[in-house]
Amino acid sequence: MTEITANWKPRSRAQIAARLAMDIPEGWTVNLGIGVPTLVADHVPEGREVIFHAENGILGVGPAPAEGDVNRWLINAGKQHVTLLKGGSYFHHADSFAMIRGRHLDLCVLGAYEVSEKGDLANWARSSDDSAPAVGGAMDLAKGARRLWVAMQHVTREGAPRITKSCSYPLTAAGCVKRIYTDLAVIEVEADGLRVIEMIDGLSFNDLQAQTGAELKRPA
Amino acid sequence: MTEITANWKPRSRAQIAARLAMDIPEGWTVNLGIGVPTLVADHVPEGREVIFHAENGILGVGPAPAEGDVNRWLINAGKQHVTLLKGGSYFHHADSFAMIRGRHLDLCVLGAYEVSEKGDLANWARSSDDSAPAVGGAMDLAKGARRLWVAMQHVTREGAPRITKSCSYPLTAAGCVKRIYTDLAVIEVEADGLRVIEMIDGLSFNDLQAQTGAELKRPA
Amino acid sequence: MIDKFSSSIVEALDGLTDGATFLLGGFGAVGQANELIEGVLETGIRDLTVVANNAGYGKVGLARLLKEGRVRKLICSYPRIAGSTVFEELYSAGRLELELVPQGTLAERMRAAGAGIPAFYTPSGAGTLLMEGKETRTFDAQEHVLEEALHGDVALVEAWQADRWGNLTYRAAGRNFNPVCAMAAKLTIVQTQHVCELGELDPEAIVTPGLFVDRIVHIESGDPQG
Amino acid sequence: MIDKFSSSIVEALDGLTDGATFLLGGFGAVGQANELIEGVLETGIRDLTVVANNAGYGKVGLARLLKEGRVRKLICSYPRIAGSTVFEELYSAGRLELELVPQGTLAERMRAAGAGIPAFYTPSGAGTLLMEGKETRTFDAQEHVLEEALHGDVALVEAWQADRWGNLTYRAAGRNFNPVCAMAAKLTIVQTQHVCELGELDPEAIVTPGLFVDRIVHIESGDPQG
Repeated sequence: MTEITANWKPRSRAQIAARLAMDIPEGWTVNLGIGVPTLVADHVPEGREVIFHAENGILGVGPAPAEGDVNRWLINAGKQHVTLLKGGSYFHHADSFAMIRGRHLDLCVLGAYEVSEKGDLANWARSSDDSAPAVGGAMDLAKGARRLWVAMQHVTREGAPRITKSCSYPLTAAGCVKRIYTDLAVIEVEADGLRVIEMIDGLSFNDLQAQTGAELKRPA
Repeated sequence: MTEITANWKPRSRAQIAARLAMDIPEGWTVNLGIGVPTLVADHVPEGREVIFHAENGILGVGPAPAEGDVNRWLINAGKQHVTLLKGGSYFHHADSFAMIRGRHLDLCVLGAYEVSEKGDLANWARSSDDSAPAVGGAMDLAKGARRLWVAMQHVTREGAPRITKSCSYPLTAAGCVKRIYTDLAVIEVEADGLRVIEMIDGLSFNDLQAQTGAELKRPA
Repeated sequence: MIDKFSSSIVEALDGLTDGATFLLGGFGAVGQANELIEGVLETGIRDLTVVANNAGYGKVGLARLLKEGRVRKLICSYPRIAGSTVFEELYSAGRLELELVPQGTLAERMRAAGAGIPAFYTPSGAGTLLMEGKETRTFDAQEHVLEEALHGDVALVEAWQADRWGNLTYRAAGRNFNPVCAMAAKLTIVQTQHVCELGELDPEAIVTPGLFVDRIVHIESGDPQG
Repeated sequence: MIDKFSSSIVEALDGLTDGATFLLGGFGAVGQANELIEGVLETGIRDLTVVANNAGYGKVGLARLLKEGRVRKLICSYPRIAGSTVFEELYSAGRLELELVPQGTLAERMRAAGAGIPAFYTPSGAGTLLMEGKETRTFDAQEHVLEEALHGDVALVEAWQADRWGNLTYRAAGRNFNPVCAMAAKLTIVQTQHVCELGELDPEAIVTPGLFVDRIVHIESGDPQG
């Protein structure tokens, strides 16, 4: 990748999550994928009521329990121990995915290996003969949620762009991603391409474009 | 119809129900249609535990409540007030018909306008342009229950046979009836026709045949 | 703060339009959102499609909506009305279109709509008059009918308890079609006998989780009459 | 008197045969019927098809069954095993057949089996590698995949409470796939943490009504470890 002389500091994982959380309005029902998306729950602005869904049968997921106060029967989809908020409820897997597939979730936030300029998402397998393929609920969430936002690093550890013209990894779903939150920017997937909504302080549009594998449109 | 000199007395509605109830083994889950079938619940032999399902979302339907002790929220599929036995449960209509369609009921007992020698059932409409057609759960029950028994009068009020070569009324389902309990006999629908299992006292096989619109086989 | 309660029936029914498809909970007299249905009558909207197991019960609720000529089409399993001839008169006179659907198929079509399943195969009704013209297919040597999801614009639901998130419980046979209707409509409006504080309902015993519910109005209508 | 309780795991598992298809409840470490699964190991049967969300959790239950080579085919959404490489070793070595299914499709295919729906259309997975060769159809201008019911010979379920009719409740996230598996098998075998008298469970809060359950064994396995 292009060498970049940085006078900017990429957002941390927590900062990506916090930036995304700012955009979730009160009253939305939201499913969070594993990784950075899980952190979103911790960053919803104080006093704003957002309801989190876990596909393993929980609505109203609360924060991680205090140490020594773990209910071992209460885990989220990432198998972490969680709590249940007042107003929470339990249901079985077919009912849980009825909620997902039936478009009853306002938002799903997922991680990604790659997102294409058409909003295609690849997040479940590194190749068609992955030695441990594992799809989980990603395909259902990608098709079912009313809107899908991705939270991820802008480039791979090796510096290769994750936002590309087309995905090289097997697709989770085509054309499903509406917005991408990375350590560098917030990008909207529009009908005619990728529109930058916001960049981190100090980052130039050209620097951002240099780290992106598809053409970006400048902020409106 | 043929004039018949009777030295026999047809079973009453309650007696048809009681005769049928004798054949329900302990532990079966049973759905009862409206009319004579509903009476079956009152005639299960003392001490034999049978679980009744009502398609409006009840498992473990108990007998009618004592007067003055009616729970107005608790009705069966025939809209009669009922009670709930210990061990009973409530569920919604999609779950209730999942039980039915999914073959989880051991038995369904329905009334009929007609049953054919092939076990075809007609019990929901008098004609293809019935002024008040009403199918309810009959088609689901006829296809879904593990076995379907019919409880009905052997002939119409006008004396015409209800057991016929083929049904003249619109079908509920084809080939679904396994056994017929009437005021005159108990008849098994076998692969090659109708086998009489039992006749009421004093009734001859020829008298029974005379009131039946399809060929009967003598008791084995 | 999320608060799905409306202060009146009028407020709860705001924005309904002519031609809408209504999904109505209830079976017999039990679990019918009669006050909401009569509120719909008051709004003056017409040309409605109504999905319900019965064509009303007694002379209230749906029976009144039918009698006043607001319903263009009824999708129903058992349209006879106990203690009323409203349905038969309208239907015989050709003033009401009827789609008769086996009860289990009616429930499953709404559940499918709520679950994002556009169509499914069922054995119910195969080989009968009701399925004429429908696509069929054989599975396990048995004929099955392709049935499509049945979506509503509005669901009118009667609950026993509700909280401000829209979590619901029902009472006994009052559950019936209500949770299925709640899943299947764009706008789900609930009348509840009781109001609960958030956290008061047992999370293991909530039947309709709040995400299926849009608006709630508290109506202590008392025991079903029928 | 109806009494579905078995006095031992051995009795509860009587009659299982080689080649059977097992539906296993559980998600992560929670709601896994590990003692029944290890009981299956003891019976010596093999050549099994196993349907489960995960390929076991930790080194117990399904992970052991896999390790001992009893499973021919796994139908699964997320086969990676936390804290174990059993799955990856077997799969890489070609000693385990894998059918990877999106999680919601896995649940719905079992629910369909339990509900007498032989097949349904779903948008999940359309246009992906996982659906290659499957029949598709467009509804509402969107591609859908035809998915078939997934039946089991045996379901192994973990419940929180059970009574002699087989009515079950679950605990928190322990519910997961368990009620769906219970619906979808010819023989549903349950291990329950607690035993209740008939009538003790709230009829409004029973999750799996008894008609889905064949055998129950009381195993106080305690909190999930994981």
